[in-house]
Amino acid sequence: MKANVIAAVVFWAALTLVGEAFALSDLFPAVGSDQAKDFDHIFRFLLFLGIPVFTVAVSVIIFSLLQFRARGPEEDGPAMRGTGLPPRIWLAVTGCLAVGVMIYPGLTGLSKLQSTGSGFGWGDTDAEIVIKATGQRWFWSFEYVGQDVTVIGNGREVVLPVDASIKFEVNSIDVIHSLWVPAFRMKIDAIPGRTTFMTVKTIELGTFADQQSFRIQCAELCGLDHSAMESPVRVVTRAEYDDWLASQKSK
Amino acid sequence: MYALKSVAGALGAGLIGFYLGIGGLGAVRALAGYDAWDTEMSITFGYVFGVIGWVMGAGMWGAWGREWFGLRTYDRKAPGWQRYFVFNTDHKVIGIQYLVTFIVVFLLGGLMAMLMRAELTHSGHQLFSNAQYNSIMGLHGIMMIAVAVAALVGGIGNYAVPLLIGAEDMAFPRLNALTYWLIPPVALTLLCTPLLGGIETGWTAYPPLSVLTNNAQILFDVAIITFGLTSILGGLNFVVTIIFMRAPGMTWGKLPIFVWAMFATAWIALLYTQGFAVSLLMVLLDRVAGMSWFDAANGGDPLLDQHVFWFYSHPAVYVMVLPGFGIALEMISHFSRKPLFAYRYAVGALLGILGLSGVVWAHHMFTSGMPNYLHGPFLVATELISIPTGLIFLCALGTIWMGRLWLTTPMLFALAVIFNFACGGVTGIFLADVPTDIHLQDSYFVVAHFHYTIMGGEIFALFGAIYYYFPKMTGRQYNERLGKIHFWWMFIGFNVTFFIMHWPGIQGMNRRIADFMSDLNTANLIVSLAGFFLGASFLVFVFNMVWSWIFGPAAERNPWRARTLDWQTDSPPPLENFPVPPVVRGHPYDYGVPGSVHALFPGRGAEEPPRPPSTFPGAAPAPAGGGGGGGGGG
Amino acid sequence: MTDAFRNALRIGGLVAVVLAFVTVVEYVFAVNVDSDQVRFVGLALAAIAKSWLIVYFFMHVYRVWRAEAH
Amino acid sequence: MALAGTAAHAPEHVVHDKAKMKLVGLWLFFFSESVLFGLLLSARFYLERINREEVDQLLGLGITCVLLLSSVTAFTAETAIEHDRRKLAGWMLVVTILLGTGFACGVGFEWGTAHFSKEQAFGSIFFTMTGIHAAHVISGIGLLVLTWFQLARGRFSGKDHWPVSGTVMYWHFVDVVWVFFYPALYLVK
Repeated sequence: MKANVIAAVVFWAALTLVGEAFALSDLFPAVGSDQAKDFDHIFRFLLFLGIPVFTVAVSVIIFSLLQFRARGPEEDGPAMRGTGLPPRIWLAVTGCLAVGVMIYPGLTGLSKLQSTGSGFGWGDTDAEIVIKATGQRWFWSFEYVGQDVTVIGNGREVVLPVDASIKFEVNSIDVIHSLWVPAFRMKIDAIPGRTTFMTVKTIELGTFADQQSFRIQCAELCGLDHSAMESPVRVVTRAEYDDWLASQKSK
Repeated sequence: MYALKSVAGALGAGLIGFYLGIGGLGAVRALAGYDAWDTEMSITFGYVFGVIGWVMGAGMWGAWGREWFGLRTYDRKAPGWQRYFVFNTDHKVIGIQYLVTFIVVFLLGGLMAMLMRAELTHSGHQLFSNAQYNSIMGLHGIMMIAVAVAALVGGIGNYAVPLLIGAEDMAFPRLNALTYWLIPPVALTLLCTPLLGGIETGWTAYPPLSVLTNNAQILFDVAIITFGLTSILGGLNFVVTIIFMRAPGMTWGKLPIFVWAMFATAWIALLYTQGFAVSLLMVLLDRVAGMSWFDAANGGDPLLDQHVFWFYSHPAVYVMVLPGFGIALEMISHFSRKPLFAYRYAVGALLGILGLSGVVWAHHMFTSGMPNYLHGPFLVATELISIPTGLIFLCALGTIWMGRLWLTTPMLFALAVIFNFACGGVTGIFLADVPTDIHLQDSYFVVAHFHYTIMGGEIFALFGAIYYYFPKMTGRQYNERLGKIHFWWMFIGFNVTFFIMHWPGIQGMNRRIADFMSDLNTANLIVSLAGFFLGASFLVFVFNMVWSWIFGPAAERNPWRARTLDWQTDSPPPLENFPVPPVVRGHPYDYGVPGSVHALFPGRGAEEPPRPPSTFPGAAPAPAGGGGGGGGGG
Repeated sequence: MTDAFRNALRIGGLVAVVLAFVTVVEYVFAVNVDSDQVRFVGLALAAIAKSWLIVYFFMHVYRVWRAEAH
Repeated sequence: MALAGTAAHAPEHVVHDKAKMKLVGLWLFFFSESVLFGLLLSARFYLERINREEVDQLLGLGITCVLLLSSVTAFTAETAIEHDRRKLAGWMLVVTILLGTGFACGVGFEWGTAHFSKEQAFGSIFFTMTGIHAAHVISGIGLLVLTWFQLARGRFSGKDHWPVSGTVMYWHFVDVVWVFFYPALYLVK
């Protein structure tokens, strides 16, 4: 019994190390926003926490397969009923893990996302640049509020300045869509009849041509051409952004 | 030919009902001054009367309906294989009817998955247009959901629960037959959807899309409302059966864990299934009657549907996995030859999941723009549900630890359930935490996650249970070597397919798309190839089952030397299950406990079940009642 | 007419009178109260009371957990 | 014979309490149905908070009283058959059927005269909730008619009257639903 426990723990530790090494590998698409940095951090934290839990199951199963197999039903195992301390310890540990994950990163992350939370959406309610995004089957249109610039249609580039907080006010005129920028790790549904929003802070330059995660796409099934409902995103310096705005206005 | 008569009667009466419904509605509409034909309204009425005609024609009229008019009822008797094609009230026949039907539906749904993966081998369009892809994807979704909800509950549950509790049948046998006979029209109706343009809303059918989309949606709505009805009636039947039909001495503390799981499952089905019906009913009324439940311009709200829908559809995943847990724990205990570790905690976990299942639905809606104050409570409730789920793992791992693992095919499947669900559970944490869910919601990460939980957790358990009960059901033994080949083939194919599928999800590949970004080509190609590999494994299963059912060697009464009651009767069991009703004395899982007996068959004398070889260490002298608990007895 | 039968009918009649009374009170209350919240709570309480009367006296809910079959 | 030793307590065939099982089964069905009606009620308050359109108050009060009265007569019918008074039970069933039909006609009249459209949210709520309820009322009337028909052919007695009890319980359940629907649709403002 004792030798088995030690061997299994060693096996578990080895598996966990392999798993944690895997968790260190490059998992994420390009980082475009502050929120993306937070996401990557939280995701990796949960992965570090989740892998030992997963390997508990895996190591016990594999170890038992190797160590405790029998050819048939000739013999009964020890009558361990699992009363007393072991299940209580298990309950305490899993309970602490669940409550811990609930508090960090769950509720703390949530309170950060809803810092000045009112209305339906993520992030601050006021931002330097406000873009009204309207979904309809099957394209987005983006109206740069106060700039008299509108980008309509699939494949038309949405240009954003770097180091700016940008609020997307999302709306839909027919069915439910969802605005998702993988590089920003943010998503909010476009619901007919209500305005939702998400505010992101851009921190890196990037273009769709280099990094395909710089794109806006519809994430909620909206019918026939759902898969084609996407627009490339280009994050540029402030000067380039102003030039771009001016060139759009002149059109 | 009894079978032909029954099926032809059902089809004929169904068609008559269908046309009567359409004609009656047309007459009323014509009298009221409208066009006689209104596609959606006519189909709805035709469907309702068609289904009534179908079940009446299938034999419900003779076996049940006549009673309501004070007439004498009669049963349809049919010999041999033909009993599977009539309105049969025997729970064992109904269980096999369910299993075979849903295996067929499962294979069809799997074929859809193969077509989808063929389209997704490379970015750009390969085989299908967007419309065709959406239709295939929606059909795959809803058919597999139906399999997951009903195959294990309706098939294995119907077959095993009365046997496990020592009853002669379910509480309401005719109701049981009705729940099965409502299934074929549902399946046929779903398969008809491509004729009307295909369902393009996926299985979730969110409005306003499901209100605005083509006519096929109406078939989806009526079919799934019927399916929900069978689920409710089946759940009701299980609850009453488990409360009232237990053998003498079978106290709640001695109930096999699968029966406990079915008890919790039945309550969930009974309580929550109406949610799906209500959401689809509202969609149906919006479409057919021009109402505005979901039309924001007229005061409706699309999010109302999501609340009502997930109020059922999250508990529904526990309808899928709880019986999977139950049967997996059952098999793990028998094949480890150890008592179920922490039995009481397992029961508590099942009931805890039942209790929590109703308060977590909005975690599917974290990005839907629902009010901010809802996020916190639903995050907390969702994380809490991992505690009872963790206890299931404790029971499984504690039971195999130090056991005498007999690695038969069902045991391998049961262990795979624990392995797969561990992965699905860990990825679930990412989706329960709002900060990570915002990115991962509606991505392939979610697809991978729920295939790990539903397919890895339940479909693996379903296949394990089919192998486990195959000798009991058919009286023949399946081919163990082919079974193991099937297991390893399916296990490797499954894990490669769905483990890699997490990656495109993190990279930003959204669900339900016919086309994706070109930088994910490699990952998707690997997933597709592994998916084809996985799909091919079921050919081995089908071959093994068909071959063994016809040519397999005769099975013993108790090939697994299991202690539970189902294995103490003949294979296959006689109509009344137990010629001598059992009296339960001890716990079903007391392996290794000297002298313990699960059940006695009083006065059975020479007919007592065969005992295990006397070489069993720790064997107690045969109890005076004779026969009994199998393994530990002897 | 046996005593048991008469008693049963008397209970039914009594419950009917109470139900009628509550319904009228409910209606008068709803028409005359100004506050939406007060009206809502009052109506909810009245509905719960009425449904309990029906469930207990008319539907005999206690028969579900009474030991013997009737 | 020794084997018979421990067999003393075991009955040859276990007798199940079929009457109790039917009763509990019916209650479970009500339980499930009340989730259906509860969800509709929740949806009504989700969409409209408390507000509602103008409805015909007197008609509402009238049909409510009719339905409550039909519950009383149904109760009397059940009590009568429990005490073997078949004739009284039959008449009471007839009265119940008539009152139920009156209620259904009242709802139909309300539908015909309502001045709000089903295309507005409150209209959708009103017509769906009263419609689903009326469907239950109509099926209840159907069951009552079948039961009365069998009663008239002399089928039930004080010992064997489950169909009467079950149908009457169903009727009461439909009444309970209306007890909640009536204030939600007519009385709140």
